[in-house]
Amino acid sequence: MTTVDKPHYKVLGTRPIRHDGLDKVLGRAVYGADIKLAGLATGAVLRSPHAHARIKGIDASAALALPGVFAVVTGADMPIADDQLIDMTEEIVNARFASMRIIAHDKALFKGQPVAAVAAVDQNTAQEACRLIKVDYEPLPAVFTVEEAMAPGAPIIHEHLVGTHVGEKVPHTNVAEHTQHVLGDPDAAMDKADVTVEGEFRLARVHQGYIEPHNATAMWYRDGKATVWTSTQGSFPARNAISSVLRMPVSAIKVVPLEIGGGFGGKINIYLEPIAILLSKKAGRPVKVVMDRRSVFEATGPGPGGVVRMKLGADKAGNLVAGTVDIRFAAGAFPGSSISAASTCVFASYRFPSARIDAYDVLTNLTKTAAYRAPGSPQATFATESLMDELAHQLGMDPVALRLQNASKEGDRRPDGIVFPRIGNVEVLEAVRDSDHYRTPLDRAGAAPGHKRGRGVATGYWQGVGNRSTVTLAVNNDGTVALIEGNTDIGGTRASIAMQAAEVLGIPALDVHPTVVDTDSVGYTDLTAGSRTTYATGAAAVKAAEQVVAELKRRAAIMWEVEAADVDFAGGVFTNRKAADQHLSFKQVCARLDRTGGHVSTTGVVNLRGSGGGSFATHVVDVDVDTETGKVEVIRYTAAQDAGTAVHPSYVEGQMAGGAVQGIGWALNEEYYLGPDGSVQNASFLDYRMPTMLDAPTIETLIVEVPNTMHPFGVRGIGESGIVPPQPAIANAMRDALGIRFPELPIKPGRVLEALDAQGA
Amino acid sequence: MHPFRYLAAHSIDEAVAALAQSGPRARAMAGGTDLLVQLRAGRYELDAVVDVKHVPELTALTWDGGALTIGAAVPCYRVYEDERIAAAFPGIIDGASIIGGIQVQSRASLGGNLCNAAPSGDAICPLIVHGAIAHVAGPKGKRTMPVSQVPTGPGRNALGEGEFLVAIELPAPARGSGAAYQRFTPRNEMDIAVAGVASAVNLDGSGRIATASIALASVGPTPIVAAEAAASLAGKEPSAAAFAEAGQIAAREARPITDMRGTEVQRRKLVSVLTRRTLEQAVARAKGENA
Amino acid sequence: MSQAPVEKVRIRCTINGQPADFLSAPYVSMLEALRESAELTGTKEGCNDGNCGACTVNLNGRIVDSCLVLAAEADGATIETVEGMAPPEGLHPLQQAFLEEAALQCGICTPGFLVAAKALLEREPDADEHRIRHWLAGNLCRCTGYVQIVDAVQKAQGVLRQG
Amino acid sequence: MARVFLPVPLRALAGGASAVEAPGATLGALITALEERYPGMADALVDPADHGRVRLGMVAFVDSEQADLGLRTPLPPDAEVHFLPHIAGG
Repeated sequence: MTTVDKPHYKVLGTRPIRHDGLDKVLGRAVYGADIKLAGLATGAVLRSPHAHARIKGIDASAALALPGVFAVVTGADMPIADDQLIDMTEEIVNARFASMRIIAHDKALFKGQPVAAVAAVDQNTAQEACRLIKVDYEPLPAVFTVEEAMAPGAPIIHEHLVGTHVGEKVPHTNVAEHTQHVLGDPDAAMDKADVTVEGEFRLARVHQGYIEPHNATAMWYRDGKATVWTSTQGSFPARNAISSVLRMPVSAIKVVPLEIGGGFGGKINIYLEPIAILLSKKAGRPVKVVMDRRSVFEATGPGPGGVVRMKLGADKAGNLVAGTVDIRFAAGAFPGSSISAASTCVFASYRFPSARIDAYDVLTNLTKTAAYRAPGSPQATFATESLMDELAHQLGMDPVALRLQNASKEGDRRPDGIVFPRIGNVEVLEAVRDSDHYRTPLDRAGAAPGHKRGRGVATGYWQGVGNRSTVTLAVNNDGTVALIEGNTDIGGTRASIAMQAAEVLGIPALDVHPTVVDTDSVGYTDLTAGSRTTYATGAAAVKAAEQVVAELKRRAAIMWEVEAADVDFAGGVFTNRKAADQHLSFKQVCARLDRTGGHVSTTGVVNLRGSGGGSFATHVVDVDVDTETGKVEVIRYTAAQDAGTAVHPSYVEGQMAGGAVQGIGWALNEEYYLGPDGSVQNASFLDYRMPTMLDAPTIETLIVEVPNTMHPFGVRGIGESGIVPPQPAIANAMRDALGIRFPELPIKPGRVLEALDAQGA
Repeated sequence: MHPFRYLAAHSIDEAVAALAQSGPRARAMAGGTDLLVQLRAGRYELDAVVDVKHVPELTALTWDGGALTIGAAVPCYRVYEDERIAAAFPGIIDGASIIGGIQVQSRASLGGNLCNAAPSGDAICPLIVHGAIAHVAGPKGKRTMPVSQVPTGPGRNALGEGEFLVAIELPAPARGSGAAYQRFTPRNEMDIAVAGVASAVNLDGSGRIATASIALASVGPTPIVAAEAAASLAGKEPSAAAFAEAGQIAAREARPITDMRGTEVQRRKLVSVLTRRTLEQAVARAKGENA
Repeated sequence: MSQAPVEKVRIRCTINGQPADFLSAPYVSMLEALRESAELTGTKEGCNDGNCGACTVNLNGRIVDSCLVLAAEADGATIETVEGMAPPEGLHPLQQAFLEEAALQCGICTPGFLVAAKALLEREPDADEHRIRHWLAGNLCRCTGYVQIVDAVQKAQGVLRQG
Repeated sequence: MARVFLPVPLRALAGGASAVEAPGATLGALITALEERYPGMADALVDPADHGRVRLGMVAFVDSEQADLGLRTPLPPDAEVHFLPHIAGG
């Protein structure tokens, strides 16, 4: 670990067993699909077989006549919502589009879009009933790529949508938005550059690939209220969205977040929740709906693909002078494809005296994209880091040295205008430069006959977010503390939040008992996303714990018959300033709560303004390429990242390794392979080739700690940056191995063979 | 999924009767690892499945001299964990040990892989080059056919209504013979062959290739017997040049398409490479080398 | 669809050492029967087509994807799920090692990994890292990058070796 | 005086300038002052139907930190103010 100015912590930096771990290794943890309710019916969803079609009629009479069927819902049961922006924390969603997406109305806009749903006595009956629903479709021409969607005369997906193109309102377009950031005069600076590099980079859609399919179980009550049990990354944002599309007050909806089997951004949006509520309302009983794997691929929100064109200019000494980029993401059938975050991150790793960033949010007849781990940053950064590598080649510089020379640091201005606070970009690059991996020359001669080896480096950035969180602490008279929070725990955040409270209280991590509760049981809490949970909800826990300490000082004062101001607290021990030999442990004060004024409960509420600068990651990778088959093996991999303060190092390392392997899959094999009709041809875990244990290398991790000035313990959110560097790092290693630049993802074996052919020709 | 009945047969006669009684909308099920997936995906409907895993002939491994009969429902693990099979029929082991993961190998059988008739079926090409014979039972009695004739198209086989595969017979390997199967997949496990090649050779007393057999997976609607490539080796000294030439011929005999798993060009190249590599391995095995 | 409804079949088997006796539609998977009829929801559905291993159970001594087995086939069988892994007191060394090594993040794949890894260590106590990775390749994890899972299996291996 | 960095679409309202200066003790007062100098600015930044909040989908930053009190966010002397699109996270 590289650590900068780190205070001594008792709990932070240790590796306790996570609080929810026991239930999870015993198979007792209740995930979304595990919920049981009396009289529970099962739902199934009928989905559009067409990518674009007018729906002329739906006849569900045969389905309703099937024994065991309780209810059928269609778009008619969920009228299209009015234009209204829903605050989903980090994403702003138009309720009208959300309601159009969740179930088709007059038009189906992508293959796999829900058209109707059935509640029945069991899964098989519900599915069979779906097959009995007759839908009269009139297929329409469809567009699937950025180029098709932006071509003159392209079929328009939303006739009434008015695009915003750099402030101008443009009707009759598939470009929902074109944004622009300009810093300085990039064209003039580029003209004066000694060296320029440019390229066009193409990206396929990729899926988060969480193992647990989406699910929702709902109970509608006759008083107009509803409870939804679901796997979500944000129960409160989900409640907002359900409220908007079903026109129910938020207070009428209780979202109960169950354990969640992965998300990576894909379980922010709602899909099945409103459908389950409507089915329950009609069926008069609770209804559970679980998505099948094909539908998860076809009809949830993958990360966008698209095209990124970029040019970088530098002087002879290797100082960047200008960067321009044109980012076009295929959003799918509704606006919102992470172009704003892509714009923020694309040039954030370096000091650019001048830059221009154009970004286009382009509609296509595919399922709407969603956030996917550092949304937009990997796609845009693939271009930046590939070209930084080219620049290093042109200048004859070491790729880490070039990055260090240009690395952004405190006080530098990003092209979107924001000035960085204290960040760890330089320290992370230095950690890689000094790593055993980078200092050990690649054993090129060790490659088997017909194999070639190469090494690549890349840096990635995710800015993270802050926002709102609430944590309630209730002190027990045995000296333990119940911690109530609203963030679903996707990767150990019960532990990382509880540890921060424990640090303040001076008690062991396992003496804080965290529970994730529903939307009626804790104050508003934003998503488990945006690398915010350990950072922001942790800050709320710190705030609540500080209030506990203040109150317990008063209680100790009562016990000693002194003023509260006379009580000191440190390391879990209260001390009487008036009598230095008088000490009380946390437990001792808690044991007397009843006789010093009753039980103690506090609530910490935060609304953090930003993330404190975000987290940088740099990876170095060695690859071995079989030039006869095009197969790429990752033979060594090191990931370095700034964690601010690593709360639970094992889970920091886990995030780093997990992000790296997800990025390796993205780099080498993962893609939406579309048929000519817009169908996802590889919509299974067999053909959407995520890395297995035999494909993944051991990931060596280097935690760098440059404390975050916006968090009481210096914590940074670390969940996302780690998926940004792998793709360009591997592309750069391929360039090193073969002398070939791969500007398109994935770098799959067929593509490698073609490129080798072209090189030989 | 269309509701179906489950019938467990305990003898060949019971299985024949159960299939006959249920008509064309019934099928025999061994491991079920393909059947259940296809039924769930709605690829076809059945009114009954007949579980043949309790029929003794279908779950037996029977040696007769050097010849081996593998019951159609014997799961892959029983094949590849058998040291005698590994010694006599290494090419079969190569295929059996890469179908799915460990979980699937507990269930999936070579017979099921053959009847499923996927062009990518990893068991089929090794069976072909080992000269395997399919034993079939049905309402009209029993019959045999070369394994190479079982697949008739993607997902289609030569079995008639009410027929099912009983066993696969592997003739005793000749002295000086060796075989190997390799496939190319982007992932290292849990994947479908982009292309696969099985090769078998018989070496004569002087170490020359007397005969060879080559079969190609995933590069046509059915496994392809690369007869010309095999013929090009007859009488030759095993050599890199001869193997490379056979690979090029095999690549011409392939009839690949471009799909989500790979491109036509890529597949032809892979056939060429894998033919060479499997021939090298088969010859090494024929010479008794550990390859 | 006009045919008479398919009748349920009776299944008598042993699950986690306990006798079980229930009715199931014959076309229902063992996964669905375990979760719905036997109320053992520790076994998870990830793909329902045998490609993720989340539903791994031990059936008559071999690990299988329970989504690819019919419940009807379980008649007379011995089944072990994640719920049957821990001894009456404490945890199985694999469960303990998964906790200590942070080998789970979201935890949805964990039951499948545990059941599969247990079968490996019982058969091959000395399996090396490559063999561990090979044996567990049928189990997908999207969170951890697998490093800590391998660490946990190796740690449990050490504990088991010492008896 | 605060220094206001204008997003590209608003620069036309200020004669093409990428940054302008305006007085104001709070974000609200600053926007009023901008509107006086560059008509149309308030409408672009504030949603009149939503209690005069900064438009959803846009975030104001004061000295590189998100303005959490909306239009009442106090501005230090010589503050730097940015208006940026909302960011989505995974």
